[in-house]
Amino acid sequence: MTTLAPTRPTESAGVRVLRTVLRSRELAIVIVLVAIVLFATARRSSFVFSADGWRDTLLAPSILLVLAVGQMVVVVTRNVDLSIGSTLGISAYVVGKIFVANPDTSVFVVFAAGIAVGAVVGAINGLLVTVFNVPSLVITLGMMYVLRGALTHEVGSERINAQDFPAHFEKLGTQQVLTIPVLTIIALVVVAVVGYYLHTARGGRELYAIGSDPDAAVLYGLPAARRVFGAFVLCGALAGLAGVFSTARYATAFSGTGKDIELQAVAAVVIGGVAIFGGSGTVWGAAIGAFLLVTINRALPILGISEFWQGAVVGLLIIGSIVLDRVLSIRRQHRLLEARDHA
Amino acid sequence: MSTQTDGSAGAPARTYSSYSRNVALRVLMTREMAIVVALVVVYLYALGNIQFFDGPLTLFNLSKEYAPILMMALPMTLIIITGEIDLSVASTLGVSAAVTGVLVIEHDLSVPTAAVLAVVVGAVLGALNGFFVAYVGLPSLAVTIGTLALYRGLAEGLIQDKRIAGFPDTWQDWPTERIGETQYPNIVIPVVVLVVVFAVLLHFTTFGRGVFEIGLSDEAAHFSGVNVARTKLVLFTLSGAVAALAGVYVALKANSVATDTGAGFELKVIAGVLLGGVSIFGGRGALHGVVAGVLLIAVLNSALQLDGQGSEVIQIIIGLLLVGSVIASSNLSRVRALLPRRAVKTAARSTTTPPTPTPGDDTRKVVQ
Amino acid sequence: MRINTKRFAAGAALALVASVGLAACGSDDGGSGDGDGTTVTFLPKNLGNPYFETSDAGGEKAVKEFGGVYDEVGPDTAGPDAQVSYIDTAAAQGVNVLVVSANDPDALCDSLNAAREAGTKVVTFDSDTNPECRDLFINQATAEGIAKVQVDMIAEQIGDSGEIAILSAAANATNQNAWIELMEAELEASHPDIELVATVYGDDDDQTSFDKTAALLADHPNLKGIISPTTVGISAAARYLSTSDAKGKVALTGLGTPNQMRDYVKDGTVTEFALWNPEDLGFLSAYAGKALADGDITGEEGDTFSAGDLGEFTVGADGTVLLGDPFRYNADNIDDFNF
Amino acid sequence: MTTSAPRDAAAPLTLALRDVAKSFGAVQALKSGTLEVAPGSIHALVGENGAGKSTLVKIIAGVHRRDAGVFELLGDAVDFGSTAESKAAGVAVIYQEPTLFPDLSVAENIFMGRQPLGRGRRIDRARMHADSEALFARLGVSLDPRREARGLSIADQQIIEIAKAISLDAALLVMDEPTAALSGVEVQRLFAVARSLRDEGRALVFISHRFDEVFDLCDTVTVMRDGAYVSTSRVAETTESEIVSRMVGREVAELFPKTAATIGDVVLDVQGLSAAGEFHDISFQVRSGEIVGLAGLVGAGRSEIARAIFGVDAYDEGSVSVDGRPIAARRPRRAIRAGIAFVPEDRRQQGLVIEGSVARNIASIIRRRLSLGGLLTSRAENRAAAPWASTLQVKTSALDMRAATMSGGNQQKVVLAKWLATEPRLLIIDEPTRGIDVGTKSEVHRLLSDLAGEGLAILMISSELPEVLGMADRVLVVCEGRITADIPREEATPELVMAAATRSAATTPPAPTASSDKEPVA
Repeated sequence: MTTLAPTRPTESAGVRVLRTVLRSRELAIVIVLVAIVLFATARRSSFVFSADGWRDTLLAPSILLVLAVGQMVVVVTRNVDLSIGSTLGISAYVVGKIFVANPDTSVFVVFAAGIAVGAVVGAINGLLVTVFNVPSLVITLGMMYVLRGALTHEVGSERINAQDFPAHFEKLGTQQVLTIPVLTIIALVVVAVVGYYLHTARGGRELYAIGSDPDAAVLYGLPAARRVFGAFVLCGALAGLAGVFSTARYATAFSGTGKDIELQAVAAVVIGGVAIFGGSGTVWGAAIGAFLLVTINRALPILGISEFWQGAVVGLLIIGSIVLDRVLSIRRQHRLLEARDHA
Repeated sequence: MSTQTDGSAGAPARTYSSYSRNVALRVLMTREMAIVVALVVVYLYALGNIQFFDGPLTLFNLSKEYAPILMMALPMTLIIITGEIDLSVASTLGVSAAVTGVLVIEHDLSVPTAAVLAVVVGAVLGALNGFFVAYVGLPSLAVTIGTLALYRGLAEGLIQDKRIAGFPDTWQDWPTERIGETQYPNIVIPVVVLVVVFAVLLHFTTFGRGVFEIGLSDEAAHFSGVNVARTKLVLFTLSGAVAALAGVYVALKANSVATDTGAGFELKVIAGVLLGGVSIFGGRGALHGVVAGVLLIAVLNSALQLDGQGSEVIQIIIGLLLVGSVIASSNLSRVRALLPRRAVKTAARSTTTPPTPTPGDDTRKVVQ
Repeated sequence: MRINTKRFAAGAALALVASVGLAACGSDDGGSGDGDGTTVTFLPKNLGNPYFETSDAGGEKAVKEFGGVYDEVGPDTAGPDAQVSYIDTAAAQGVNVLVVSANDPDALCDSLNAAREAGTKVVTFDSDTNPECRDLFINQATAEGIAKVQVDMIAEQIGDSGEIAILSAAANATNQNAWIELMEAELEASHPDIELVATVYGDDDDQTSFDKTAALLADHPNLKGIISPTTVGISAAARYLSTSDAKGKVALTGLGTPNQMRDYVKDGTVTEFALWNPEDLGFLSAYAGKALADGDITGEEGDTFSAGDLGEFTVGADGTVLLGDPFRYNADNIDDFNF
Repeated sequence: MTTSAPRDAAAPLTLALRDVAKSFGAVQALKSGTLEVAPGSIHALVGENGAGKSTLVKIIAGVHRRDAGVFELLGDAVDFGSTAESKAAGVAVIYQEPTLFPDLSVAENIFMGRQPLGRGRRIDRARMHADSEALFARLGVSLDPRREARGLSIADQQIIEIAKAISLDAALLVMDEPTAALSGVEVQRLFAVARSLRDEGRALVFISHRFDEVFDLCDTVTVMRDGAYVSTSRVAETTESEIVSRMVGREVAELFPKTAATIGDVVLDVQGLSAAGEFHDISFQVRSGEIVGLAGLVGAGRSEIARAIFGVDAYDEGSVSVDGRPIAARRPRRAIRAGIAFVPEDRRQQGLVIEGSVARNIASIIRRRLSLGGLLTSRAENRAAAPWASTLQVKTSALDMRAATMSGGNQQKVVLAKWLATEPRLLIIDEPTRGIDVGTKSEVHRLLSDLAGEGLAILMISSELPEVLGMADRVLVVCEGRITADIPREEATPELVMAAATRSAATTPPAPTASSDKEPVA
């Protein structure tokens, strides 16, 4: 029961922010990430302190970063999009085809095209999920098959290779501004914008509300279908953007581009502390999760772990993260119950 | 039918019919039957129109390739009926194949011993999933995405760059030898046995009833004394063990084991189960539907390949079937909603007194 | 009755979907086997691989020459599981000749033997299976020759001393592992100052190979050279190197196709690499299959057959036919080739 | 206390519903709902559970669409397809059960979708928190707007619902049993706010089972029964007994026919049961042939105690024994074997597998006994279920009908059938007649009485005081997780029970009319 006298300890906003940061789930993975980078750098200073090492540390996660942000937005609404790998593949192929047709195409047009292709796919997913009210897990699993199959059918054994891409686009893959790769900058802008939206816009908060309790959201009068649809469109668009990234970085596009990356994106989101059944988690967490996932793969050989055990380490990381989440939530629940007794 | 005098009411005894529909409707008008019919139609169509489909190798190849998928689909059916999912089966299969291979080829164990150990390992891996899901309370989707990576990683770590090949001839040949004069390989025998075992387990035991109850409402099952956690643990353990058995088979059939043995099978298994009429929300499904669902994918695959179609066409069709079947089954309630008058009439006729209002039907769960 | 209606609707919808799917494929009459020419099916490790595209194109050219029916099938990622089902299908279709590049020497054996029992002649090329599972193996070059040429090239490029690494395909790839073993022996025997510090596996996947190259360079700052005995690996590695500080400092060689490597040879990332002519390989494989199917040869040692413009070939030990020696490509000659 | 608000005849009614009907599949939840509410008034809507009040509320809120009838808001015909539409039209609803987003903060729960915005359409959290605190101050409670809603007590959740509704600044505020979980002081605060809203000219609809509250707060009262409108009258011009007889449509005394039974040996013995945050040091006994009533406010911990005894929830300390033999904690199966039957509060979620068939539900506990060599057939289940369905007069044509298609009363009979089939020693029954029509209600009461007569020990949790007072041989009152009173049948009065149930807030407001012990208060 509530107490009557409003006695709240006064604390400054700064203290509160600090407390929030210190208690946040994201801090745990940041610590793991920093520790891994530090260890790897201690063993091999070139891991970070060399032009290539610095660039790759920042550049390598950029594709997964973008995908994880999109996936996070869908997951927070208690949905999931397994078709993003296929979407990425289609986007990459479209980008390649555009350059094959006209090598002088502006980079901006290519970005727009990739994002648009992804958004269309996302809209199809979103429509199927919201209009027919079917579980997104199955729908997007089916769409993953359909899209990949359609792509393979169209592409066949064709492969768009480095030679087919104009130099200015290939260069984009490694271009740096103040030593920070352009792709990473774009990815970080995406993280910032989406994170800001989810944190401070009404629409963003509604996504959390929908994921927290979809029935209550409908009862409350939130435009749940529209928001979920929007989340899928955003996720698709970001998968499309990741397709452009992929062609820029790898300078190749074929029927298998982006295969199996969807599970990595889901893993990044889970590692980042986003609840798989929606309602909680942050874009920052998902982004750090993606960073960690990619970085750990790069760092393991340096840390002396054979590449054959890398998959197992990633699996442990995922399991460890969700167990950690569970332990934290149980502890919090206990605290709340005890607080009730003392109230 | 006996009347019971226990209890209190002294009112005249009523009698009840066991079923609201007759046998024919009950058996024929089901989602499972729709799949069975689709399977028969596709099979007959292929027989008549696809060159070589009637050849002696078709059924043989089909059984040989889809035996592991069907095996893994059996426990997966029960798991999905409880409302959970196991994405790690193919990785468990990979670990089992690797264990079998390493034990037989590197450590000279006999195949049966290695197989038993591999199945034990599989059961342990499955139990680990089950423990996380049932006792730690983690969502199975997240757990098994994690173990999908973890177990595949274990298989990679076990095999590394070693060449695991060359099982003893007798064991290596047995699974794919034909049964007598038939078109079927030996592996069909254990698969049929497993199908029967799982069908009985799901449909004719108290355990199976519990599985359905958990899927329909795990809370109600818990309140009726069903040990929800233990049931889930058992199912995931079974899933691991059966996947491991499939792994032994795949290793022997291929006579070699690679790090990616069985990779991607989990999606085929899940597609087959869902196509077979099992609801992804849990609580609904039947094993014959799942068998038909897996076979439908197998026959379509075989027919399309014989017709010269690439694997991508098969992928597209499986994907469309999956999406289509889920949309169809989820939205039939809407179709039903379009016929409310008829529904009222039917129900009114079926009860002896007019129905009474149901308030609080839509009471909702309290925030936890 | 509403339940009945609902279930019937479900069934109808599903049957419709299924039959639509089938009708769609039934309309495309891609049947092979009619006509009186020899049917030859090529099954590469995977589709979408430029190397195999070239070799299979050679095969197609040969099949057309002798008036057979050519077909190419294959999985989209390299793996034995998927190859098995294509072999099974080919057997059921009763094709005359199956030309396979094996993803695994053992995993395909059962299916290949079943196909042979059904009357299909099996020719392996590029990557062999166990000898008892096929009729002939068309060897692009001897394993010893392939290993030696790569070791020679890297030794020349790094001055016969320093750390090198190998970027392979899959960890279990037969021919890769055989070559790596021979290369290790050759290094030990003839190049004591060269140290092989790592072997990593790019799974013949472009992106994986790319990422592994990056990891390799980060992990081994003193690396002087990389050998990638796979066309996918060497082109991905070259692409990474060309944008990295290591360009020109870390030598890269191995097996690659001229078209994929041209840019990197010209910009100085790569000095020299080797390969046989994959088109000839496919061409020879097709002719070998034809000879088997016609009963001209049985695969016995000493059998001889003619392979069109390539001339006469003789079957060697273990049913192996040797195409020739690997050829080195560099800035001087690369423009003479287009495959 | 003034009860009539000034009514301006010229102003249109804020809300007018006439002959509204609504069916769910086979079940007609609302036959002819009529409700007219004037601006500047508080209108009570009363009726038994199952009278159709909640359905009516949900039609007003836009959750359901009516099948027939007139629906006008502020004089205009409306037809809400969603709660968003009703909200936009100026309707605020407090639902019976809180509907919060557990992951979000308290303030966000209040302002979701209409958070105060600062520069650049960015949510102004500081203002949102300040606004929340202002609302809580108005309600006289102290809640941290920043904490997440997960883990809040039901009372606090209800406070948030109220704050949410008030903040909507609506022309019409509908409150569906807002006081069920509140203490006396909190109720008085809420009433003060409600009156001030009325004085601002807004219309309020107040649904409650507590008649003292109706008479304290409301101006007019509409009675519903069995999904239909019965009457509307000014509160000042009516009496409780008139309302009650209109609600039940018969003499009240018929309802609770507990007959005296021989009280035998102790069956259930609970000693020192405690669970952090739920209940503390609970000790009591139930004897054979005895009905023990567990009374208290919603959220006081009664259901939690019952669940812990049955073993579906854990407890930290204490012991439970049946017939002198201790029962292991957290093992419902053992509890069942020891002879405990448990009819839970939430029939649809916990009592039944609602999507399962009647036969499988009835046989669900005894099926182990029905299996032969581990094998179980539907035939065996049907044969076992039929006599129990018959004994309890379950109305269904066939045993394979889904429980979901049945009425609440029939569902409750199925739950009872499934437990009676286990031939229990102790029956724990949580809200035995919630959501059941009047006819079935008395059937259930008679059944419980008969069962006690046959020597069954019964622990009955009920929020309906008349039910508790009518049925129980002994009333235990739970308040904030502790037993605060143990009152024998002869001494039990509504006042005594309510006083013990709201121990901290000793005074419930005096009822305006003479109260009898038949008065439904809780």
